[in-house]
Amino acid sequence: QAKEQFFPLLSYRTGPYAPNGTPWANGKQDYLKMINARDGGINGVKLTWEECETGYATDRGVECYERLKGRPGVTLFDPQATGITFALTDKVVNDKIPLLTLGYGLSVAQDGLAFPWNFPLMGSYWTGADVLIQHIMKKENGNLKGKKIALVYHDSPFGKEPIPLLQERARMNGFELSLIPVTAPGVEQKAAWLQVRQQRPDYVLLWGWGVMNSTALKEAQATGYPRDKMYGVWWAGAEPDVKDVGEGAKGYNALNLNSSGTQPKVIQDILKYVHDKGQGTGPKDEVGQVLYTRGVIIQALSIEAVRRAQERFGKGKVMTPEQVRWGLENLNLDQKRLDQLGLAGVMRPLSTSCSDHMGSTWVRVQTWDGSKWNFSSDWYQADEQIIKPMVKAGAEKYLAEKKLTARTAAQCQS
Amino acid sequence: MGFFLETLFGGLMVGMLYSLVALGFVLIFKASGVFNFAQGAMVLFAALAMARFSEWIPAWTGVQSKLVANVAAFLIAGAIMFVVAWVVERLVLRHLVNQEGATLLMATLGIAYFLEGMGQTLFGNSIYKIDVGMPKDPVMAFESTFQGGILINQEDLIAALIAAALVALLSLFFQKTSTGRALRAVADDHQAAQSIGIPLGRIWVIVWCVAGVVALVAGMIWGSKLGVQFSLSTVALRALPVVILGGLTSVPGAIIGGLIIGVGEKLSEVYIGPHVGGGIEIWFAYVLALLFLLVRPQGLFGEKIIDRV
Amino acid sequence: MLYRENGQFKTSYRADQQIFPILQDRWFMVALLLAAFVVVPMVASDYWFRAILIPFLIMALAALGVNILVGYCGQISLGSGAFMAVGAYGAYNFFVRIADMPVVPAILLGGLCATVFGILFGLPSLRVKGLYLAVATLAAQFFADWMFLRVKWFTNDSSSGSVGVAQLQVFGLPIESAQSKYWFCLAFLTVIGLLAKNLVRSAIGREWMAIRDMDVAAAVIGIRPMYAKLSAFAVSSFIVGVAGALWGFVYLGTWEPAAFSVDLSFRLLFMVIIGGLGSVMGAFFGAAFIVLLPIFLNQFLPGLVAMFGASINTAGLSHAELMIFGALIVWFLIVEPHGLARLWSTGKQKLRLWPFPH
Amino acid sequence: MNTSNSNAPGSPPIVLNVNGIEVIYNHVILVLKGVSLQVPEGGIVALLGGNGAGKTTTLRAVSNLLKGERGEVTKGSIELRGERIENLSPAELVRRGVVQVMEGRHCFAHLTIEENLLTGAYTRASKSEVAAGLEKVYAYFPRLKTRRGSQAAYTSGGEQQMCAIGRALMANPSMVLLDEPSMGLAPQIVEEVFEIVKDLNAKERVTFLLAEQNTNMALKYANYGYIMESGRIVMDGPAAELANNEDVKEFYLGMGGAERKSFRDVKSYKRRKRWLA
Amino acid sequence: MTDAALLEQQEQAAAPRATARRFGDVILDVKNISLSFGGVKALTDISFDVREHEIRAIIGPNGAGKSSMLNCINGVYQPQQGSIALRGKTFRHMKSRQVAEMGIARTFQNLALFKGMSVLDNIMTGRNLRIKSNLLLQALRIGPAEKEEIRHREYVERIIDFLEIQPFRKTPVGQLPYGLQKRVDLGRALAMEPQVLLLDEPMAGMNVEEKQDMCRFILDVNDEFGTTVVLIEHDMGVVMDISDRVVVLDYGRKIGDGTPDEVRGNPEVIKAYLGTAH
Ligand SMILES: Nc1ncnc2c1ncn2[C@@H]1O[C@H](COP(=O)(O)OP(=O)(O)OP(=O)(O)O)[C@@H](O)[C@H]1O
Ligand SMILES: Nc1ncnc2c1ncn2[C@@H]1O[C@H](COP(=O)(O)OP(=O)(O)OP(=O)(O)O)[C@@H](O)[C@H]1O
Ligand SMILES: [Mg+2]
Ligand SMILES: [Mg+2]
Repeated sequence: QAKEQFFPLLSYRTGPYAPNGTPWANGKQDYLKMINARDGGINGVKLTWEECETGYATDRGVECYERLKGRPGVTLFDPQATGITFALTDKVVNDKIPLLTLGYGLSVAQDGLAFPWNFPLMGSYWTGADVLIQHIMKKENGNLKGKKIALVYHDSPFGKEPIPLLQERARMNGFELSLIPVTAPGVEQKAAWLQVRQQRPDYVLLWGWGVMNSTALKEAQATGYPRDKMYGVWWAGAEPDVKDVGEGAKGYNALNLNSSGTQPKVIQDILKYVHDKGQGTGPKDEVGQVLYTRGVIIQALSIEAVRRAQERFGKGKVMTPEQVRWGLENLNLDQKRLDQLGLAGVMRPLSTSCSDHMGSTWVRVQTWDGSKWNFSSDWYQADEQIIKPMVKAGAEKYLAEKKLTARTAAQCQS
Repeated sequence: MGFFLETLFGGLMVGMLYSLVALGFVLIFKASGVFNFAQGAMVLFAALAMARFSEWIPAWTGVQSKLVANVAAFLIAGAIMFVVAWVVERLVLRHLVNQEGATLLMATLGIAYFLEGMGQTLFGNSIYKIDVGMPKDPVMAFESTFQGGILINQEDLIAALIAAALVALLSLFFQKTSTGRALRAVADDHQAAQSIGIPLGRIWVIVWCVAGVVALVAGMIWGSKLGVQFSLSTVALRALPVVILGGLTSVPGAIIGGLIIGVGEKLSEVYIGPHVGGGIEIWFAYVLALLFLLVRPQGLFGEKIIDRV
Repeated sequence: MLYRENGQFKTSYRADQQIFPILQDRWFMVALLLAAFVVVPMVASDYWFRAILIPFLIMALAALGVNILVGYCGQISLGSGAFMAVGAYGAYNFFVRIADMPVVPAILLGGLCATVFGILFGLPSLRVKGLYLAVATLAAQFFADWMFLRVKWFTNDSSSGSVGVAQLQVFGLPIESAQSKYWFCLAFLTVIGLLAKNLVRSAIGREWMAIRDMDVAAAVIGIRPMYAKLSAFAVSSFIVGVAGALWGFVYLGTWEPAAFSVDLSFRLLFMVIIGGLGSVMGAFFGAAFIVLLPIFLNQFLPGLVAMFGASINTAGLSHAELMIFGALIVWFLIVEPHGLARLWSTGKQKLRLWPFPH
Repeated sequence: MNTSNSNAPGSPPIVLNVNGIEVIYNHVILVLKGVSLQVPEGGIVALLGGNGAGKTTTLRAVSNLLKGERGEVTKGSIELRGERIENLSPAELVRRGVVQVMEGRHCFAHLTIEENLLTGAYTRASKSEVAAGLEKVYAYFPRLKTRRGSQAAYTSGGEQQMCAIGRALMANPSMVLLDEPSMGLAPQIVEEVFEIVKDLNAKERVTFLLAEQNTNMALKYANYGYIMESGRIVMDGPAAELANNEDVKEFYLGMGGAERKSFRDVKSYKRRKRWLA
Repeated sequence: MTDAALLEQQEQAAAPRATARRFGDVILDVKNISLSFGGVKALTDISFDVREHEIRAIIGPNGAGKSSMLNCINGVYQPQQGSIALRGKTFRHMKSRQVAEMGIARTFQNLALFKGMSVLDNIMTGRNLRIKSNLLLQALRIGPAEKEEIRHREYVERIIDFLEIQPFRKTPVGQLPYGLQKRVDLGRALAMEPQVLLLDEPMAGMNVEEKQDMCRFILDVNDEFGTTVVLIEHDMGVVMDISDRVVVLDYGRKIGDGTPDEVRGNPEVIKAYLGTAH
């Protein structure tokens, strides 16, 4: 049997979220192609993959999962959608397949003991929200007392996820939080922005995805809300969100887990080994965009996990999902390793453990200047003091509800 | 007070934009008794065509004038909608003469799927821009009258005017021409209409074509507001309460319905929403429409539903 | 010549009133049930169970419920997704809030919650008709969407609004393996399907159909429109609610309100129409068409395209899938406007005449 | 029956020639089993027969309205003035002067009576002719004039029947297919309708093919009659001859022997005569 | 009366019998009914009565208000003025269901059959008022529910036999020719075992032979069960032959009331309706 590590790629290139889903999916695929072309796989294990269109719909996602999970050499799943993540969270426990949800999914899944198969690497909505408040606090010289912050959010679990943390922060820092939901997919937001106008918040946090983001920016413009007081989550800070607003979005800020642009070596390699050979998945000018690069790091981390697993279970072998999980739980990407991978400047170091499935919470703020994104802050990390207890409480509730028990640290060395 | 008026005004403007989409539904229903599920897809399809051609034309011809590009794109998109209408009649409607409403509704759904797939295949599935030069920044009005003034969105205002003009034109068409009468006859009874020599095929092409052009205008305006991409087709869902509130068969009803729904929706969200956690506008719109229906089951201006033995 | 009712004389009305009066049909049905309960579990793969058969069974059940309301009683509803959601969240609340609540009663109680919700939103049908009613039922849909996102109590205070159940057991047997889930759903479908079939061929079913076809005349022969419509809403939403609970409990495991979005409502309506309004069989055909066809196309198209030496990316594929799906809907409607079930019975009728053309 | 008589000297030319058609509904239900009939120019031909004999189906086949009922002509041919018309659209046929008055009225429910009539003139361009046509119809059916403004659905059954007939006349047809025109009309109006038929036939040389249950009336006004039974023509002949045929008398005119029997005195059923065809 | 006894009676009804007219009391008393729609006066101050066991015809030109009269009795229309008394009980507003429960059935002029249902089911709906088993029993279809169903089926089969529509038992009524649909409509009304049967042009679209059957049938029902019949019909032959008394309406007014012979001689009636003396 051929030595092939199989990567199921759940993606959506149609439907309301296609403009954002497409570059993301392209980045993932291009990275796989690049590794095969440049390195010949992982220690000689060829990488294969198959894309499955979910259209962001839960049931289609489950079907894709069921179809692809049994493939020989299957590695892990990255469902690219919060709803699908929820549905798969239960299933992966039985099937023993890791679920990688970089920057999305359940915030409580950070607890690797309670959620042995979920990997919200690099950050959850709680860490993101925390960092945004830290950033705003810095702008306000450390004092948010009496300030008003509005959360304009996609009315779905994705959008609601940060609320508990923000409420906690509001209590701690003394700002007033107002919640303004936007019905999915977010094409009509006049009421939301009328409320913004009525309440005149000092800052607006934007928790949107897909068409909701650009519409929010346009409505902000139409209601005259200053864009530089708006802060988006990292799913509201990519090119498709601002491109057709153009000048109107100037000054708008958003978090970013990764850099963008074509300078990083990994991007250069992709251009060289994939696009220049005419094998690019999408158009060339999209390479290095925010979501594209996010796709690249997701894939890079998955492959690192496989490589790490091979170090323990045998180089040049095809890893089972369980072995991959071990790899994911023992990632140790220091700056040196990042440099080797060509990820220098794209992301910060990250190391995971059996109990910590997030690895790091490094994130930066970027600002749109009318034609491109520029970083406008240093790297932040979320405040453990706040997040830890929340994760713990949430995980316990989850386990109780599902009548499950957490792993102990001893069970980790599978 | 100023804010209330602003909300009211905002609601009116949005309502007009809903009307524009609602109008497409009304047209086809009134003229053929078909509830056209594909209206949303047609809006998307037309907007995609317009957006892409306004991008391609300068690239192909080298003419850089935005006006030329937009006008040409509009015309081409209009022509494409005509072709769509023709094909729909040829391949679908013609074979479903005299079938029940549910069957026809389902057929339009098939058309919707087809158009969605086709549109994205031909024109791509990213976000595209329609820039017809609508002013984006708001103006402040009545600053002296109210504290803080009223913010008026010029883009909305222009869009609302276009919608109003279109509706007026179509009302006239239905009321005054003999084709308008024939259309209503077709809606009542396909077979009887055929039996007295009304050429169903031609009628359907005309109606779908007009609905296509209405979809194009709606797509252009919504597209320039939102950007053109798949979600545009979901605007149809927001327009449905408008259609039933105004009455499925009434062109002016679409406007009045739009205004009522627009205002009701925005006022409820802004004034009631915060007390119940927000996000109520969409179901509120439907409930509002439902309340009207309880009083008038055929909508405000719809033709009375006849059941007689 | 094989498919004939010749020589099969009914000597009693009881015999004539069987669900399948023709002997061959009865045998066919027995074979089908046997296949479904015994043969399929032996041969189907895990993927088939989890991704195809289970969703098919649950959707068929939901479509059956919708068909009672739309197909039999003529009340077009676009709120079925909401009824499913109420069933799912209702069952969830019974399941997690009451200690040691067994699964089956929880699911049935979920169905009852949906019944109450259904009756409530069925009230407008006493005044509003046809497409107007259809759009009005969307109010139920959007309201339920909002309710389960906003009212924390329903989601047991989950921060994101998503809920889930795990470790289901029936009589001590775990429902974890694909087979057991399949049997579980199949059992529900068979029992409810049979009950529903009985209902629609009984007096109450005739009342529904009478209201659907001509409500004034129905009133004149003594049928109470209110009772008929609301009972249709009740029965329909019960079945749909049970299907919703199964969808949540068995298929998804963990879900959010978006799993029961307006999209699902539309899809259910399509299943019913394409399968055949007013036909129990139609619900099955419709569910098969709408659930299976996209999956089939998705897997079949790349191969087909490759045969012509071209390649197609997933975006192109799913667009092509949409187009083919749309075209097939239209094509089937043209061939038989009354749905696949009618196509089936016309086919049988032809078979009866075979080998003579008429 | 033979078709060659169209050229026989003295007899008027054949306008409509239906030649051995078979009609199938829904791909399986065979309803017409080879029906042939001729309608001469300027004639009034009656199509008689019991319920379900296939009269309506025959008329639909001619006017090409079968498609909407999911029926189709599978065999035989239909010629209008020597030209095959099976594939013409109903609208095209109307333009050639063939209009059908459908059984069961089929008025446009939401349109007023007057609008109903005006749509009938869809194929006519001249405004003044349409106005004249409207006046003519109102003259034939004064009752319609009084109800001109009300929606057709809210008029009585008879008024709707008049509306349907009037609507067809608005197209200025040269040939009318009348499906049970007398149904639901008061006796006085029935006679009027037949008088109108006769009148149009005599004055404007409009040809009529009418399906009727009211055999008495039909044979009184028609020149030729066909009798259908289960999808076949079982008897045909000049109207006067048919009216004197014993079988026809007994079964269609209700005259056992010579005298009309009281309905009260007919004592038994289940003795329906079926022609073996 | 038990069902079995009823069936027996029906059985006998198949054989023609000598008519024995025995009118009873007034069963239906229509008093000063006025009904208008917007400007249209459909009925103006109409009064007449129907006696038990008689065949009462209503005639009049098109649009005279005959169908509207039935609709008022039936509770489909609510007259603005007047009242209707049924067996002495006076109603201002009738509910359709109430009327049905009191044993009034009717047929419709414009065919109001349940198009999507088979002939059998259509007629079975007529028995719905008498079905006792509840929803749950019907779903399970055990014991009593099934027995009940079969009992009603048997009754309906008699009607089907009478109307000679056996071959179409399972055909959807929408596919039947017009004349047969009329018969099904009658069958549905009969299935209610009504005491008063309102027939709105039951013989439209039938030829003489079929009309004869229909008459025979109406007469039999009338004889055997003592069912009172109110009949609207345009065929004067039928009306004159089988009805006991005739009401004549014209433009919503009553212009004549009496035995067929009286009405036939009434000059106003001749002028408004008959045209020539029949
Ligand atoms: N749409 C249809 N689908 C299937 N069968 C049909 C359809 N229309 C008519 N038929 C069948 O065709 C046969 C002839 O019907 P048709 O309506 O032509 O009779 P008819 O002579 O006009 O009768 P009537 O005098 O009662 O109107 C009947 O047996 C009927 O059941
Ligand atoms: N619902 C209604 N709305 C408006 N007008 C109506 C309505 N029902 C009946 N009418 C009018 O009332 C008058 C009487 O109608 P009706 O149907 O009772 O007549 P009819 O005597 O049965 O005539 P026909 O013999 O033609 O059936 C008609 O002019 C009719 O247009
Ligand atoms: Mg007929
Ligand atoms: Mg009448």
